[in-house]
Amino acid sequence: MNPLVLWFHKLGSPPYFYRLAGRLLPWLWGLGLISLAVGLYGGLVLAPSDYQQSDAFRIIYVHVPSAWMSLFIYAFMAVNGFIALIWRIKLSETLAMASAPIGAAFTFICLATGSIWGKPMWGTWWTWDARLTSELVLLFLYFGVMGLYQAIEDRRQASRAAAFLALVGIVNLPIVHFSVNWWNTLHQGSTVRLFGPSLIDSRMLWPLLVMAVATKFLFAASLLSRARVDLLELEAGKDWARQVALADGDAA
Amino acid sequence: MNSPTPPETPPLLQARGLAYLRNDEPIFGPLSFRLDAGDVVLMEGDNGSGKTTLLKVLSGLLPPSAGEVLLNGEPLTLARLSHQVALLGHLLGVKGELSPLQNLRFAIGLGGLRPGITPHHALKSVGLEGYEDVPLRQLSAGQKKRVALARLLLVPAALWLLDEPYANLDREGITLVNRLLELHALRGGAALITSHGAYAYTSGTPRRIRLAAVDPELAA
Amino acid sequence: MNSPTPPETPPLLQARGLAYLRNDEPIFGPLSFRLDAGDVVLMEGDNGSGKTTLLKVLSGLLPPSAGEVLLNGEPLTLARLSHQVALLGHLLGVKGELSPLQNLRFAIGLGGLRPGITPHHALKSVGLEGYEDVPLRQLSAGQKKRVALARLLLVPAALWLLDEPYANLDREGITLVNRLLELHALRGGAALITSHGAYAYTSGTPRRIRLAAVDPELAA
Amino acid sequence: MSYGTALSACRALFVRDFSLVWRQRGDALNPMLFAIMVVVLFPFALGPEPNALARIASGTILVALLLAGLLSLDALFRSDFEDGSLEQLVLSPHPLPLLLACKIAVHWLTTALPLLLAAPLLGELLYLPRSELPVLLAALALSTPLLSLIGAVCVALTVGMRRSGMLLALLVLPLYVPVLIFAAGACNAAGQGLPVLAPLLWLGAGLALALVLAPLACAAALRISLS
Amino acid sequence: MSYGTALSACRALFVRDFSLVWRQRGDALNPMLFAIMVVVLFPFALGPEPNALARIASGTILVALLLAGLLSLDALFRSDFEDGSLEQLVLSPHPLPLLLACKIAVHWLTTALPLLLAAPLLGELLYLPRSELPVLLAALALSTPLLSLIGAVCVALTVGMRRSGMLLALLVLPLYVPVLIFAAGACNAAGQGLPVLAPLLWLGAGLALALVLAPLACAAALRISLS
Amino acid sequence: MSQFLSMGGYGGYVWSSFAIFAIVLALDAVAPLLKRRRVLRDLRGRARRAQKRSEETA
Ligand code: HEM
Ligand SMILES: Nc1ncnc2c1ncn2[C@@H]1O[C@H](COP(=O)(O)OP(=O)(O)OP(=O)(O)O)[C@@H](O)[C@H]1O
Ligand SMILES: Nc1ncnc2c1ncn2[C@@H]1O[C@H](COP(=O)(O)OP(=O)(O)OP(=O)(O)O)[C@@H](O)[C@H]1O
Ligand SMILES: [Mg+2]
Ligand SMILES: [Mg+2]
Repeated sequence: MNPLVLWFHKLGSPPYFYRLAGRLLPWLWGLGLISLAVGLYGGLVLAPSDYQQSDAFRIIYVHVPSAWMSLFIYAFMAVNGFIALIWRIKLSETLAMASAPIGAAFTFICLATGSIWGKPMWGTWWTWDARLTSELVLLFLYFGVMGLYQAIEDRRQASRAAAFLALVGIVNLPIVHFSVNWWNTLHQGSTVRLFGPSLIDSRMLWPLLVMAVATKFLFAASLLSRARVDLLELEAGKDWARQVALADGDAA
Repeated sequence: MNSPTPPETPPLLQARGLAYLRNDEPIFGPLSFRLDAGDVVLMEGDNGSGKTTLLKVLSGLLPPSAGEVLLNGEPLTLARLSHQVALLGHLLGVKGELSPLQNLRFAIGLGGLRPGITPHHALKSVGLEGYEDVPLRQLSAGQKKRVALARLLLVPAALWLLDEPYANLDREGITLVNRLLELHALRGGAALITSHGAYAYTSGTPRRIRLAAVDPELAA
Repeated sequence: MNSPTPPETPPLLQARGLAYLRNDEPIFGPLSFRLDAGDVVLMEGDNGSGKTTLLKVLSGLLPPSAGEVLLNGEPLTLARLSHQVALLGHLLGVKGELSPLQNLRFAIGLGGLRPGITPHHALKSVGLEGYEDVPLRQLSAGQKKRVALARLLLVPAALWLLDEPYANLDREGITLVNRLLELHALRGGAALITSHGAYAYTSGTPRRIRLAAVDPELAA
Repeated sequence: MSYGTALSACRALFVRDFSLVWRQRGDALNPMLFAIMVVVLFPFALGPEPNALARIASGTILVALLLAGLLSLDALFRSDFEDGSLEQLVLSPHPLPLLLACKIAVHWLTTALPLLLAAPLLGELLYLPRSELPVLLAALALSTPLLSLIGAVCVALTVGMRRSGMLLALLVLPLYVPVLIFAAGACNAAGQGLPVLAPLLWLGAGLALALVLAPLACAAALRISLS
Repeated sequence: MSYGTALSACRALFVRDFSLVWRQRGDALNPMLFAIMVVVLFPFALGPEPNALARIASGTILVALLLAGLLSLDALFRSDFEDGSLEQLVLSPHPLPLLLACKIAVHWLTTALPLLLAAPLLGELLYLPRSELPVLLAALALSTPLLSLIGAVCVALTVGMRRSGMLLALLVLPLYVPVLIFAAGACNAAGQGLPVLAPLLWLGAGLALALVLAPLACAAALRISLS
Repeated sequence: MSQFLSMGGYGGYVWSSFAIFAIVLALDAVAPLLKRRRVLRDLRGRARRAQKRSEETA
């Protein structure tokens, strides 16, 4: 077999993944926290204040990375859900279901910080504009996926049903992202571009990018630790899970 | 699995290394067995031993976790399946609001009609003459079960999967089920039925029914 | 009705000319019978002959259309009734989300506790040791039934009304029911149980159980 | 033999119902989410101008909470009926109205109370004037138990029916209208700076009455629909 | 042996589902009554001034119909699941998406169509300007089948769950929001004398897409939740 | 320092945003640890039950 395919097969085996994730986790947490510290320092201290918004603009360093993560995680969840539905790979099921609460957390942060930011900038906590609304719908989609997953007894059937729902809900992603272009709204259009010149000062930009990287690491770390626990729970009947539990019990 | 199958006639139903896991716990172990035309097999097992689950896997409602099911030598696919298979589960699949006749007409529309029999005939032969137009909910549990049995008579399926067909029936009803099974076997059909050990034996079982215990240990 | 009752001990349960009509159609005719301490009566009848309905009338859930029910010689009133009567119906009255222990604790809170027995003991004697904390929905149908049987052991009721207690149970379970009935009769309780003729006889029924057919024609 | 007291029966019922809710604590949030979503639908349907929304805010919140309560009502006796626990409850030697009052109390605590706590958030979403919020909360605090009690009587009547959801709505909604009128009356009065005490007092009086009568009626209705 | 064609299977399904609705024709009116009552609650909650009501009329009617549809959705597969008919349907040799499309069609014809017919009456109750009525009806005619189709997919996912009502609402409402936005957009445009064609065309496009995809998705979802 | 904290008059907004960010992510990080403790306890109980059963049968 092709070594890549072989590695993929190995990765899909829960005990292997459990061990691998356990080894990766400290690194992910470490990198995440370091880049978080750098990003926060850059954003809160080094970046100059905005000529229009004064220091309030610094909310951008939590708002925008969380917003990006809310979309990114949904896409991640849907892709894993797709794999789970087609190939019935247990690891994908676990990853999809483990990412839902993290995505919901980032969506919540985006909504909360956005509305805190809106108060000084727009004079209101909340308006019913397309981006805000579709982001709220995104939160409900996350809740729906989590609720459906909780509601079904059989874990594997539950994750397949919830993955299906996640796939159906993916139509909302482009709406969130392009809403500012499609409808004219209060919310800011795209200012950060990967390709072509960005529209903001580079001294303001780099902490934002660092924060974006930091949230990715934090997501990866949280995802892996959730997936590990979920695999333990799913595989409770298996030998390796018992060994893990007993080893841990002796250590504790 | 090891028993050589006669090459000329593939068995009506064959299970090869069939297993089902729920939440990763085995519900029934790897099972291999076959049913040929004319076979009636009684499946026994204690509460929760997986009888209902096995029937669902055999009918295609649940995907097996391991192994495969062959119908007439071909692997079971969801499409064009139930021309071969009729499942009668704990839930009868009949509507309480409709009459026996309406229920049977719907079943025929869905599953087709065996030649030479009408819904009226079928109702008569399960002892429901005169109840053709009474809504099912006004019938007793045993009479409802008889309507479901009439459906088996009408729909052209060679393989019957019956989950506890004797439950809820009084003695007369039990005899009826045995008569239907006998007829079906004579016509070249096959049936796999489940029952709680204690019950099925009690009525004078007709000779022609071959009983075989399907157990993980006893797998043929 | 005509049989003279011994004046010194009123019967535990007495039915006098009991009848029930549903939509003006008689479900069971005027029935008169009595149960004394130590009696276990098996009630037989075909599908739809009114067994479940009779048990509901006797327990006080349904008001009789004619006749009356006497408990210890006093007419049945809804208040302070079930200290005497425990009903186990088709529906077991247990919660799938809760564990056997939680279910039994609730039953005790509602109905009281017989002295000298604990929920743990009761679960052990119905063969559910080790399942104390598993949510009931993860148990099989037969095991759920056993939890309901454990309830009977705990709650201090002299009269048991059991609707098809053997249904869903495998052979071992059937023996368990018979043992429980025997014990109950020994302790001076009485029980009225229903069953589809064909089933209950199959297990080696203990001697002490007096079987009596309660039929409209046979009314004692 | 220890037959147990009515008090111990109530305690057992409380313990059991709370454990049931706890086992399914995800479900317990659903009425709240439903109410939030109904409220969220209105800005879409009516357009997003804050002034227009503010005018209908209190009324919409009342209706949304009422509907959420209505939908959760269906579950009050359903599972108990389906698994036969309700029969056991009716056959218990303790006063049925008391036991039912306990059930209704648990139901209110686990479904209506979260709704009450979410009301300020809903108000924010619809630009409810801050000055109206306390009155709205007071009106809700008095009317939701009233709605639960009235609703319980109707559920008891429809228990055991298949597809009772819609029928229940039809039975319950006419009875809810007077409650709604007084609650909305208080909110509207607050919006116009008028005194709000009178409608709130009416609600309180209704609640006191219902606290006494509804469990009795509920028990009677349950006996009817079980037979 | 005559195995029957897919067409005859569809016909049998139509006949059966219509007879079922006919046998319980009282129930079939329930969604309509529910919608009427929700609409009637609003004048109580908001006060009776015609102008204020007229402004919210089309939006309220949309929300009321959406909720009524949502509640009736629950019944789409429930009874078929409970009595085992759904298993028989899935096991039938004919294409499941086709059979499900038939079921959804019957459901729309028997629940949403009466609602559509009642819409003018509801408009009258809320003083909806006559000029807006045709647009409202057009928006409803396009959006209600869309809602039924989307809803069916979610019901298929929750079939077989106890207490699915609230969860269903949670799953369905986020997906309903875009439909509501376009439908309300058309009505509001009509109220302001703006062109209404664009949102209606969007609805039409969505409906065309859903007509093709929803039955397939529904069949897939059903297979998942029956296994 | 106090100038830094006041954030040009927007201190309340800025710091509450960052606080929400920190708290929610901290909760998100702690949740799997708590769940892990529960799962391990269940697993150990299960292992003990299995051992007891095998001792009984042996
Ligand atoms: C509750 C209110 C808010 C919500 C739900 C929200 C949501 C979002 C979302 C989802 C994104 C990511 C869009 C994408 O990458 O496709 C985003 C980006 C952004 N938001 Fe907000 N936002 C809110 C309030 C605000 C406010 C008040 C401001 C500033 C005045 C703001 C400024 C920004 C900026 C600058 C971006 C980055 C745009 C880019 O470069 O792509 N947001 N917001
Ligand atoms: N929906 C379900 N979710 C989880 N476990 C289930 C489910 N259905 C069945 N089981 C479990 O699977 C096992 C086999 O169940 P199954 O219904 O096949 O048994 P059975 O042999 O038909 O029993 P019975 O004699 O009670 O009909 C049982 O242990 C049961 O607890
Ligand atoms: N809810 C009901 N509505 C109308 N008729 C009913 C109802 N319940 C029972 N019946 C009818 O009353 C008669 C007696 O029913 P009952 O359930 O008491 O019979 P049973 O002897 O317990 O039968 P089984 O052996 O099926 O348990 C039957 O003919 C039945 O059709
Ligand atoms: Mg079974
Ligand atoms: Mg009965």
